[in-house]
Amino acid sequence: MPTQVEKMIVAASRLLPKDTAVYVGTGMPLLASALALNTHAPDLLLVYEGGGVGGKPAGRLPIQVSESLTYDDGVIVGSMDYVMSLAQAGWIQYGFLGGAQIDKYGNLNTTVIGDWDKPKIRLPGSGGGADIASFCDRNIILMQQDKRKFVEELDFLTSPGYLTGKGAREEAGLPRNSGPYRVITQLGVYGFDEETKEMTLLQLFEGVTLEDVQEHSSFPIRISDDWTYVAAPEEDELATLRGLDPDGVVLG
Amino acid sequence: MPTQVEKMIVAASRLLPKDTAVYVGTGMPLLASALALNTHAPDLLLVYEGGGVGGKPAGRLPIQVSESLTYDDGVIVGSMDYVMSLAQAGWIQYGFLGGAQIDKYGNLNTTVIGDWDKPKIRLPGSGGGADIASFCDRNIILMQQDKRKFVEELDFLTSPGYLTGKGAREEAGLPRNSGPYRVITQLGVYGFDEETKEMTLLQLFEGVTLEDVQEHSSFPIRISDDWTYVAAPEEDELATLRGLDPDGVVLG
Amino acid sequence: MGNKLNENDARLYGWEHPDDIREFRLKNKSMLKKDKRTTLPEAVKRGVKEGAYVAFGGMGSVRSSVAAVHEVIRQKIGDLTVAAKGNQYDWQLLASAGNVTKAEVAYGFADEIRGLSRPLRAAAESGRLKVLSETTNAGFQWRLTAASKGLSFYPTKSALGTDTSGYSGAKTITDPFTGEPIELLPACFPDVAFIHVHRADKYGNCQIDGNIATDFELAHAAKFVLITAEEIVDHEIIQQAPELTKIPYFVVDAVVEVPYGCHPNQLPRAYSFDEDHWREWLDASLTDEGVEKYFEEYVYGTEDHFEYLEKIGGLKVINELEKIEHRQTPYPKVARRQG
Amino acid sequence: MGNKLNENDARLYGWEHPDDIREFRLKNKSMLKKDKRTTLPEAVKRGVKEGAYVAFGGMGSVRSSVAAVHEVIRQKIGDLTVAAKGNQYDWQLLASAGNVTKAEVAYGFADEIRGLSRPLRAAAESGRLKVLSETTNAGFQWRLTAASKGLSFYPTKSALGTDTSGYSGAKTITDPFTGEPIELLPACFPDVAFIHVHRADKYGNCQIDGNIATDFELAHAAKFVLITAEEIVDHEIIQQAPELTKIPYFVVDAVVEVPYGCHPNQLPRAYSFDEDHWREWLDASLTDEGVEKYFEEYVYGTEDHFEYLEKIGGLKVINELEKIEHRQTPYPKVARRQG
Repeated sequence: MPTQVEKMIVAASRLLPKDTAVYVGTGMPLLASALALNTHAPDLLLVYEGGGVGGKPAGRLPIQVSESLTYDDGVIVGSMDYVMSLAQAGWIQYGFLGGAQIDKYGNLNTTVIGDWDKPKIRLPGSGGGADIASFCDRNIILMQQDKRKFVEELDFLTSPGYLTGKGAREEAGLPRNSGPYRVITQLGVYGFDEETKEMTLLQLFEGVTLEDVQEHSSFPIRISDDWTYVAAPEEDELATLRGLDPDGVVLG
Repeated sequence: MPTQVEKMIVAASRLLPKDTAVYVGTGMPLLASALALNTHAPDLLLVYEGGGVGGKPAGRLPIQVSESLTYDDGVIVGSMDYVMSLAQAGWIQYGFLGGAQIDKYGNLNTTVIGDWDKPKIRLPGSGGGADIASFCDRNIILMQQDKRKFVEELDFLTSPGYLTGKGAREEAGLPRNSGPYRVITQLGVYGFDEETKEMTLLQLFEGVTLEDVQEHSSFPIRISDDWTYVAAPEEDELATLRGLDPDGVVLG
Repeated sequence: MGNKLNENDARLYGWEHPDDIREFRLKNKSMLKKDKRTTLPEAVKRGVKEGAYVAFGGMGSVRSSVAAVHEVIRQKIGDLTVAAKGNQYDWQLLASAGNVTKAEVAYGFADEIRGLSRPLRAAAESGRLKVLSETTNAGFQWRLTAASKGLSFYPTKSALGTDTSGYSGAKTITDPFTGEPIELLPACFPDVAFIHVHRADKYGNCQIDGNIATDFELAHAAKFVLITAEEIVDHEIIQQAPELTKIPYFVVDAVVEVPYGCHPNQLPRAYSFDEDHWREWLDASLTDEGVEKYFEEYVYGTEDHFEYLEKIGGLKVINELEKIEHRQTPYPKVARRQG
Repeated sequence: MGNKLNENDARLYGWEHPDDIREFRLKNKSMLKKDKRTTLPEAVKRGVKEGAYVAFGGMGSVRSSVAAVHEVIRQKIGDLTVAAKGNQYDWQLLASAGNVTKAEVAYGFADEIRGLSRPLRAAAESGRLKVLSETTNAGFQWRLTAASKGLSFYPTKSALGTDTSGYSGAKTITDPFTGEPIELLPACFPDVAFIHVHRADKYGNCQIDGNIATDFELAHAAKFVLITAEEIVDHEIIQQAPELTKIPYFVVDAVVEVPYGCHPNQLPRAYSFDEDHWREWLDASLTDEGVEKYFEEYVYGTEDHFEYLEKIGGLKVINELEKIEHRQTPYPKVARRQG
């Protein structure tokens, strides 16, 4: 039986087209991208913040976005300037994000819980998160869903989703047609309504109910009229996935 | 007997301190810098627009600022971005310039004689000239002097000297304390008056008179109270100089 | 002399909104590893349209895309605009052949110590060649840098207060940090980049030995990137040394193997300038008839670069140029324009 | 949550007028080739002053300047401000030891998949460590890029409309080309850069294998550049391959040979992470007592990096880490923070 994490990673992996580049961080994003690379998207270009472009992790997963495994046998060994510029110029269509809090417009907080000046919990900060959230056309957000994480108002808006709704990104000066694309949690897969840019349920994992979705969020979540269930991971997807993380760095 | 060109090059070479970097173009600037490198300034860092830093030309002179001789056995092989950024950041204190026209503030024209829209003579344009003129602290201008070249008003202000006089560079936004340092012609060596920033004769080559200086300029040239004669090239300077350009690419 | 800041907007040739370019890239570039090898006639036909804005790799007359220029001349693709960003032989040839009607100029019309180019000067002075704007070598570099980085402009302190700036598309604003003027150079997105490299794989990953001038940014800025390579090598050779890759495959549109593709110019660490051929061109360039005869002989009169190479002396000359670059033979007398 | 644009000017830590920096460089840097080799205690004493603004090379916990950090801790140089620009182990160690009172933060307080850093979080949450400003990884890169290029700012579209931008020193203006908002990041000139490299010559020319993260720009931006090198090699070796030089001598102030100077972190293509030692540190970091004991044992209790290397297992461990990086030995279990 696939675990929740495995199901989320498989769902994320399937979202990646075969002719694109993806900005990956270590952990679930890397595993989802590596899975795509080893299944339907052999040319998927993995880009890492440390400057590595196109490294295809083999044997184990990189645990740092700057380590040698991120560019060995890759396309180019750049700098952070290079990979961030690639993203800003639109070469890297897909990105992965996560966060401690998300709101209905897909805005993320990875900076602080409580007041910025007197933090209750100090989190890592933006890192490359706000960059990826700003630059990539289609960002995939991977996170656990509960009422403390799905909030009405963020304690700090670290990385831009659709800000205050439709048109707000463009008004702020962010690249046209960029923004969050999907949110994947242990419950399902969400998109953003084209008119309002509000988070909208598209798919549920098997065994999850619409009530579960709402009970795990502090803001009301819209439900797509034609929502479906996520197709369960195939046997070979799972086998490939587990083979990519033999030490359970991500899968546990 | 040294030629006019040799005397000019030796005078230029002596202006280069031993602990500095110099932006060089092909021709006389390169030969003056190579001479300094082979006499009093063995660590002088030659920087070329094509990206070469620290190449020490041997055997022959580079005829192009982008050829391999500009970085062979050098310090770093960069890009144009790199060397231009070094200059903008103040790492390259000295630069060489030339021009078809110069005015009393050391502004230069290398773009056009006549009207820009309907040129009488189309010249090469700025090239790196306006960049070097903007960025370097101490620019050395090498050119022939006559009334058509030393003009009251330029047909086109390609590269900034002191613009309209003292304070004008700062007002325009150019780096503090930058600008033309010396002008070397077949007649003598000029500086710029500290108060007015007007071209001022500092030194004459032997055999030249103060009248010659004025007769070869359309604008009145100030004469420093304590002007001197340029010391004649030493035997070993000349020998080294001629050895650096065995084919007479610059020396003829 | 005079300030023409108000005409700036007319000088924004090559500028586009970075978001439009993002959409262009999404539609026209791909991360799929495709075999992009083709012939030079085919690559030029596909990538270079009448009226296009073209730019060249290398710098001065070093690592020039000579074979590609010849092919554009052969195909008589006209009304081109050139980014004269410090390139010399390549665009002088193209403009001398009459294919160019407009140019943005940082440095043109001369070949460093070899002297001014008569055909180009004549074209500019007669109005056949219109100069659209002036800029500097750094300015063109940074216009391409902006374009390669998804920015609409790049800041610089160069050329503030000059006519060079006034006759460019740059805008001067007050730097909000220093309170002083700062110049913003408009991004430049050429339609076509011709870049000659030492070696490439079939997907378009390129290695360049020695300096790269503006090629990295140019390759990432241009809409159609046409690579000529001395040699196309196995992908594995490129892949095992990703730190040597200077241009990644995904920006490249066509790859053509053209040995000695920048003759008569230098390919650093491979072969040197051909001073004899340079002298022939410089002499020919002194009259319109000479120019015409030169193109008849060396361009229209040859089918491809191999035929051209035979005309310039074939293997014997090439062998000599390799020896010169490797310092096994003394450098010959430098050719300069006479008269 | 809230916009604090009006507090921006207070968030300009590290910014200086580029002209002031030009004057600083003129006075303090030189093109003379001087022998800059020294000892780590001497280099740290000379270059790192109480209250300095320090930045680290490498990225995350890769190619970290661990030996240099240990020496700063040994010398008890305090009240430091850190550019937390995506670095992890290095500044976490320094801050855990109490030497840091302020930070500008792009990414800190965690080590990717290893988890959050308890001592750093505690320091921030108690107020012992003051966060001066927020930025992004790209933001810090481009702040250094601006500084390295003589610019007072660098433009970007990143983080527009966010609190990250609001709590930074950036200023948003209207792009005069697009008419849309654009963010200008303030240049950042750290007092000290610690950079660990694969090899250097005595003058300070450095080769780095693999990716360079932000090191090129950092080395050109910082006022005092302290290089630790795995190996100091003959100048001739460096000189014959100028295309491999990533940091030129003239920006460097001190060069110290420190083999295995970034243990327990990876030096790409040389040695891998020491997961055993990482586990020891992560376990120690769970309590203040553990942290104190760790520093007593490994830093205060050692005279230099060679003594430290003996404590962590000496040659046998180092040999194993080299084997792992060269994939001759399987990678061990990854250490993560427990509890």
